[in-house]
Amino acid sequence: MTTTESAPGESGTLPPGRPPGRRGAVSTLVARSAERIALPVVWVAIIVLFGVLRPDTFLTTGNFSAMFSSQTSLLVLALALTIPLTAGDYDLSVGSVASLSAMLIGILNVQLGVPVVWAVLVALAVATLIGVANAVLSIAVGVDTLIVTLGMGTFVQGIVSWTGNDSTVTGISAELVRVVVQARFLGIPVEFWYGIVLCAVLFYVMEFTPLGRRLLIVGRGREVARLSGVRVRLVRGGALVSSAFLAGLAGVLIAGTSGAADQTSAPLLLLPAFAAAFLGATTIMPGRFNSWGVLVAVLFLVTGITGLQQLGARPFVQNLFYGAALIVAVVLSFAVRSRRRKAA
Amino acid sequence: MTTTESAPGESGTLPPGRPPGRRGAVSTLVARSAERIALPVVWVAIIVLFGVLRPDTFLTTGNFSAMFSSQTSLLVLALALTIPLTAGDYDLSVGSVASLSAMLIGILNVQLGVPVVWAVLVALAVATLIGVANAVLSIAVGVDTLIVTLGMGTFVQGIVSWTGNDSTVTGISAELVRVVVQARFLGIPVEFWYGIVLCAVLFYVMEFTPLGRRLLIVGRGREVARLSGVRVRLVRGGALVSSAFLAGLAGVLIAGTSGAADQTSAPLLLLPAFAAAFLGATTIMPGRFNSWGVLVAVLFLVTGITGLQQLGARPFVQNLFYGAALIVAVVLSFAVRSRRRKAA
Amino acid sequence: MAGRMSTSDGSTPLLRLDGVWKRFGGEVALGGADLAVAPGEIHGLLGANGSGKSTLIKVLAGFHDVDSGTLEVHGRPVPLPLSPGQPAALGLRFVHQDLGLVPSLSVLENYLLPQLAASRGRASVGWRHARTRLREVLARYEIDLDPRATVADLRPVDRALLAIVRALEGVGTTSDPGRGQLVVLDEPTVFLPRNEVDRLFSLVRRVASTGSSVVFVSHDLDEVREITDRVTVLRNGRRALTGVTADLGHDQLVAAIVGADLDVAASYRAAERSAGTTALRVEGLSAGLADQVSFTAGTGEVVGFTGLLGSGYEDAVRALAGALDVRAGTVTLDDGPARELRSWSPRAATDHGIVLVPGDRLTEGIVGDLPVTDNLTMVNLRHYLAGPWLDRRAMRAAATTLVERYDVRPPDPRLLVGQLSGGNQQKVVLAKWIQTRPRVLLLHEPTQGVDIGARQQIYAAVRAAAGGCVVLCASSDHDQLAQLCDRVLILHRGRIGAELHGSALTKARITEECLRSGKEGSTR
Amino acid sequence: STGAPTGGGTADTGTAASSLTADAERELQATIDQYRAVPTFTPPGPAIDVTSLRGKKIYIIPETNNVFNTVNVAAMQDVAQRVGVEVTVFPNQGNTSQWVQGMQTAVSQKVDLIVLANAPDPRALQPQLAAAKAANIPVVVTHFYDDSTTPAPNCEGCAAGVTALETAPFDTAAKLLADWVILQGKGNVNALIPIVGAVIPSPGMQAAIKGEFDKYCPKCTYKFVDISLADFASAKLATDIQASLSGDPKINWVIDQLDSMESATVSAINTAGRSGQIQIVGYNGATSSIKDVQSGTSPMVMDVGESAPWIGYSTMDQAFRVLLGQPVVKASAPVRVFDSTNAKDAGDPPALTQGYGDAYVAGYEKLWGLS
Ligand SMILES: Nc1ncnc2c1ncn2[C@@H]1O[C@H](COP(=O)(O)OP(=O)(O)OP(=O)(O)O)[C@@H](O)[C@H]1O
Ligand SMILES: Nc1ncnc2c1ncn2[C@@H]1O[C@H](COP(=O)(O)OP(=O)(O)OP(=O)(O)O)[C@@H](O)[C@H]1O
Ligand SMILES: [Mg+2]
Ligand SMILES: [Mg+2]
Repeated sequence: MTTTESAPGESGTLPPGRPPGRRGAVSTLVARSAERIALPVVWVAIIVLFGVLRPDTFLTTGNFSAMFSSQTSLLVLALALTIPLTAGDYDLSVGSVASLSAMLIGILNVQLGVPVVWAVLVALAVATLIGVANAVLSIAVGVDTLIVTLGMGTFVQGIVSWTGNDSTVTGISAELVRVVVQARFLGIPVEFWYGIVLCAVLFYVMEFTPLGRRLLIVGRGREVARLSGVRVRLVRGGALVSSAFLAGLAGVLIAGTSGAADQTSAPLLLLPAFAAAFLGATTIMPGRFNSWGVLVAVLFLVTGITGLQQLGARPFVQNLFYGAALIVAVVLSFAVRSRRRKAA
Repeated sequence: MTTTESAPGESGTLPPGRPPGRRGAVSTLVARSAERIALPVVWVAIIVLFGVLRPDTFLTTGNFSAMFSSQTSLLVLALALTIPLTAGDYDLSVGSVASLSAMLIGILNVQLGVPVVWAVLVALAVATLIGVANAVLSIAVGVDTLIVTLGMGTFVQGIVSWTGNDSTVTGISAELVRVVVQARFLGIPVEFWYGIVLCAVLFYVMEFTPLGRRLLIVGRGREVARLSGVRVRLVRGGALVSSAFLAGLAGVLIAGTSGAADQTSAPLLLLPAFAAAFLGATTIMPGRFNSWGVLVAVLFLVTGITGLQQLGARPFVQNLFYGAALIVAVVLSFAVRSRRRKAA
Repeated sequence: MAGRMSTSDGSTPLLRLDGVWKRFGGEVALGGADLAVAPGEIHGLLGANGSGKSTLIKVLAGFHDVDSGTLEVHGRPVPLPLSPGQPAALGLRFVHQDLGLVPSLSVLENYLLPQLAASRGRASVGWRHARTRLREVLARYEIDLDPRATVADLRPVDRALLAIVRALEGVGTTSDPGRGQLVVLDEPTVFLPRNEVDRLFSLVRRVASTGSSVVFVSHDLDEVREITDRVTVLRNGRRALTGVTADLGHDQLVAAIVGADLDVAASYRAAERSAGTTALRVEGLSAGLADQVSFTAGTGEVVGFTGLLGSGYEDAVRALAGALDVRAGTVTLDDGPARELRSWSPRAATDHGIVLVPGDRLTEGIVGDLPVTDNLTMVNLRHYLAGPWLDRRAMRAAATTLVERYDVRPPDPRLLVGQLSGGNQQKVVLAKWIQTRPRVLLLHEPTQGVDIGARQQIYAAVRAAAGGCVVLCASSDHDQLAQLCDRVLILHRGRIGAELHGSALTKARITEECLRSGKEGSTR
Repeated sequence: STGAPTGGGTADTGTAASSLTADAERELQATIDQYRAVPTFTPPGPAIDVTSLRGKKIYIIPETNNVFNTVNVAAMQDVAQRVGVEVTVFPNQGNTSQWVQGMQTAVSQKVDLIVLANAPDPRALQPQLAAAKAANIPVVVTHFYDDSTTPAPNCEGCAAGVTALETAPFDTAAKLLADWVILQGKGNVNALIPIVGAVIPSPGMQAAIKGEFDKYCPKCTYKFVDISLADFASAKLATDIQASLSGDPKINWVIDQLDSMESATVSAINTAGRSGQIQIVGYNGATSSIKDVQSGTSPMVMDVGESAPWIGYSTMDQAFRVLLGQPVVKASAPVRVFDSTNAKDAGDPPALTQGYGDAYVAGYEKLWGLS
């Protein structure tokens, strides 16, 4: 059947872990679960490490609540990416879409005095529309999603600086701020819990609904999917629309977290979001883009970076850490698998 | 035939123009050459347009020489991308590699007093080494090039701010500046001509050497290539090494143009470079990544942006122009082709 | 029996296809094919390779659009093409020839694939429950499979079993269970050992006894005669024969399948066995399904490899080209040293002049969206070097000559190969390799999907090439082997089971040997 | 004349007769001379006793990682250490979400004061500022508002929880840029002024520049080109500048709003083939730019510098006053004009810590009773 060399999530990209077969079932089971929990374990390990080195600053609820909640918009963007990635497509426009969504809320609510609820709804609607545009241009016309979403991202970025008049819009309604970041649960700003809920929902949809499975099937074997009566174009288009919608949601969180909408921050999240998505696909359910994996990846990255900061490491270490973490994790999980396959 | 949905350059991405068959040969020939020269024609058209609107400022040799030469580093980066793209791979690290190359020249030449020639050679060597690392990690281990080069790019960016101590290095040897930008030929800074030469070389390598043909065949049909005795891994690896080397060259030009190396500029060229590469694949030799096409694309984009600038358009218009140009061009060349195929 | 009775009178069939036309490019896959399946019957669908069986089935699956044709289910007309999911709703279940599995997904996911595809986003999937259910099912069929295993890691047999069980279990899970349903098995037995085949048959009978029908595609006449109530034979995309199996003799079926081809078929066999010295010696080759195959061949000789699908005959040939990993074996060319095949690669093979015309043309043979010229010249580019540069005019010229010599139509090397018809594509692949003057020319299903005219031209080309090299031809087309080969090795369970040559080398004998080895299998 | 390199290209500024009125030239010369001199220290307010501050906790969030901030923060750490105040720094890469994390961490750690060091945009941190205010944690914002800004909490975006400011002489710097160019250009000035319209000081700086040109050289021409914040210091910046340059072949000066625009400006001049005909002045005192001024061969001929450590001291002074409950003062650090006459004062190679004398060190120590 048609397999896609570099479509993400393909066995070519992320080979499915080899589950226990008849031979060496036990040892494989061990190896497999080892792989599942490798990243979480490393995460805990570095928490302990930093905890020992900086007990008074690092091991504080305040620190953790800050670490966790500050990454929610990145988490949501990464989650958005996992949907088209699972279906074998890319979406390079999520960063700009988030940016636009935040900016729209700012403009509507602050400059035009639209009630924040409506502002948010409009922002989400616009984001979704951009997703529809992506879907139509790429899937209907048949252009590679990478190109379309790249162009769309640039275009939308232009719209952001246009509407935003190239500057930061501040003073977004305190209500939004309250329901996004000021309200807390277990001492952590609510937006973090929104992220958790989103992870749970996505996990459920991906794992326990036919829709989620169709997405995966389309990503792994388009021909077979067609042969089995899956509406492939519909599924792929839907994935792009969903990712745009979630990107819009990320924009809402950005606006709510800082009570402002600026030009530059959201687009800068694009590559980190991809990194988080790919890193997340090496854990929990290795070989598949999965929301819990993304969550672990994001928390792992922010923990490492914060810890290094508190040890007084210079900022550039953050990039080194980011890049190295991604490469090492992916390469390792690959090596493990191929060794295991050979063994079989 | 099995087409790769999102491997670049695949028919899925850029359907090859249909060469004249027996039926409707003439009309097709016309349609085809129309497609070949569409972008160049539009380019000339906007030149005329801006010329009419701003005769005294736009239609000056100074303006053109500046427009043409100012984009050389972008051109070289885009050309670098076309190599792995032709082989069906991505390289997201070129931006950071260019950045590192420029920074190394700055540090070696300015801070350590190394003769600029040596500084340049070292920079190119390091860039090439990073390409080797990309090749080993992705092709040897088997990880998708997109992930590896994404991680590598982030990592290298870290190295740049490390070595560059987070600041701009200025005062790079005037010789470099002279041989890159101050020396002129036909009133245009030499670096532009370097770009032209590079285009010519790449064109010949791609079209008139076995290596170039193999690259193309590997990109379009890996299995066929393998069974025909092509060393697929070697070719793909070589492509990544070459793109890194050219990225290093782009860094040299950046350093030479401003006599300085800063932290941020080069990485920001990544997405525009991709846009230029994809846009270039819609012209001259539609359906293939080709160096002359990239040249036209880059000049088209800079002409549009400069013209709009001189008409007093606000900065955001540039992004709109960039994004729209990419989408419209690709979608059109697609529509044209599929209509034609139907006709056949 | 009920099934058989109901068909003699005109009672409404469960499914009726009429006048179905389907072209690929201009290649006619189905030329007015029709098929009627009565309720509760097991209906055999026969036909030579490329006669349109799978295409017909894929039309039923809603995979292919049709140029024309009508479909009735339970007497109710259903417009073609079927929309996605509609076949399932109509109670049609399939085991496709390529099995329709997603290799990188788990057994359980593949098992549930039809439901997942069909159900419109409703209700959640209870995996634990589903897994236990599948365990029960597999237990019922006495299949030892872990639902969590990845299909890519399964043996071919297990994959086939999975696909079959999926189809059979699907029965009765649709909208109106009262209605009889249809299970379509496209060559389901090729990967099955004889004892599995017997179990499959008992299952099939059980399904039929519930009033559902089964369409059974196979090249194995004995199987067909054993299990089916009626048969329909396709030839060149249209129905050549329909009848009650019991009333049809073996020869009648063969005649219907092969049609006139035999008569027109000139033999391309060398006048007398070329006394060419041994040019190729293969020892203990084990790769894929092939198991310790040893043989020799001489220059000018065309040696055929065949057997039932799954017997590994094609692996034995493809392995020599480095197309798949070799477990053991050596190859000796002329009086050169014996070379280990374990470290073999396509590169090594081509370096030693061993070249393959692959069966999977579309992914292994041609680069569809490159021009004929590039496809023809890709294997000996350095011949066109003028200084450092390639001489494109020379390449074009060489391509033009080849295109003319091999009668590729249209004779325009600038055409994209993907735009050529199947037969012409195959000619391009042949030309590409033969021009390199190989020492060993490996052919895998060299005329798959190629129509008669092109077929003869290809035979001629191969024969001409055989003058200077060894030709090994792996094919499941016995007619072709009979025409083309000096010698045919029949593999069985990966080992050479029989060898035919000279006067013994007839299509009938080949088929016979294949089937015999099949039965020996059952008795082992 | 001073400053301008003697490269042939500078003829039009060098030899052409001055078209400035005598008093204009005198006034300008006076101003420039004044700002060429090593800045003097004037105490921002009454002396304070910092001994009681021992053990207090200050949390510093710099805007991003660049060497200027590093030196500035280092100075603050140094001062704090001697006073016995605990300082925690939150280095970051200029991402709003990171500033948010920093603010949240600081508040959760119940520090005694937060410094937004030159300068995470307080407007993008409203909820966090409010949270700080609610936790009674004062916040000092440095180097974000001009000296002329109304003090907190009445400045833009301050209401939510900014306690005090350490302001910067943005407008003065802009004035000096214009003055120096007018003086050097002897009134034959056609200046291109790339400016990031989106940042707070820009309107003020624009007005200041306009004011000087109107006052001293009405027939000088100048053009502001709006740079999008996203393009700022990116390769696109070079394209923007270069487009305007080719738009007007008579441009002979570029006034960079910030030194980080210099390399892009130089590329633009080079590619436009106007090297030798166009000179650059800039603001911020980046060592790279001052080094070019020293070189005498670069188009960069003057830089209005400011002292990163001095800003650190003045920030800490303000912070101490806030912690002590003293009335806040007008805290600010001076600027100095570096041209060929005095650029060597910045050291070789130039350092951000040199070129401003050390009167301020002694001055503040005396003010705090440390000496
Ligand atoms: N999309 C296309 N573009 C250009 N030419 C085409 C296209 N499709 C078919 N052709 C040409 O039309 C002719 C008929 O094609 P078709 O596939 O019908 O051949 P065919 O009858 O199947 O021949 P064969 O028996 O060799 O398969 C071929 O020569 C082919 O080159
Ligand atoms: N997707 C396709 N594109 C082009 N031609 C096709 C395609 N599928 C089938 N064909 C052609 O249609 C004809 C019928 O193919 P089909 O697979 O139906 O034969 P079959 O009877 O199933 O043969 P086999 O017994 O080998 O399975 C063949 O000539 C084949 O080459
Ligand atoms: Mg045909
Ligand atoms: Mg078939």
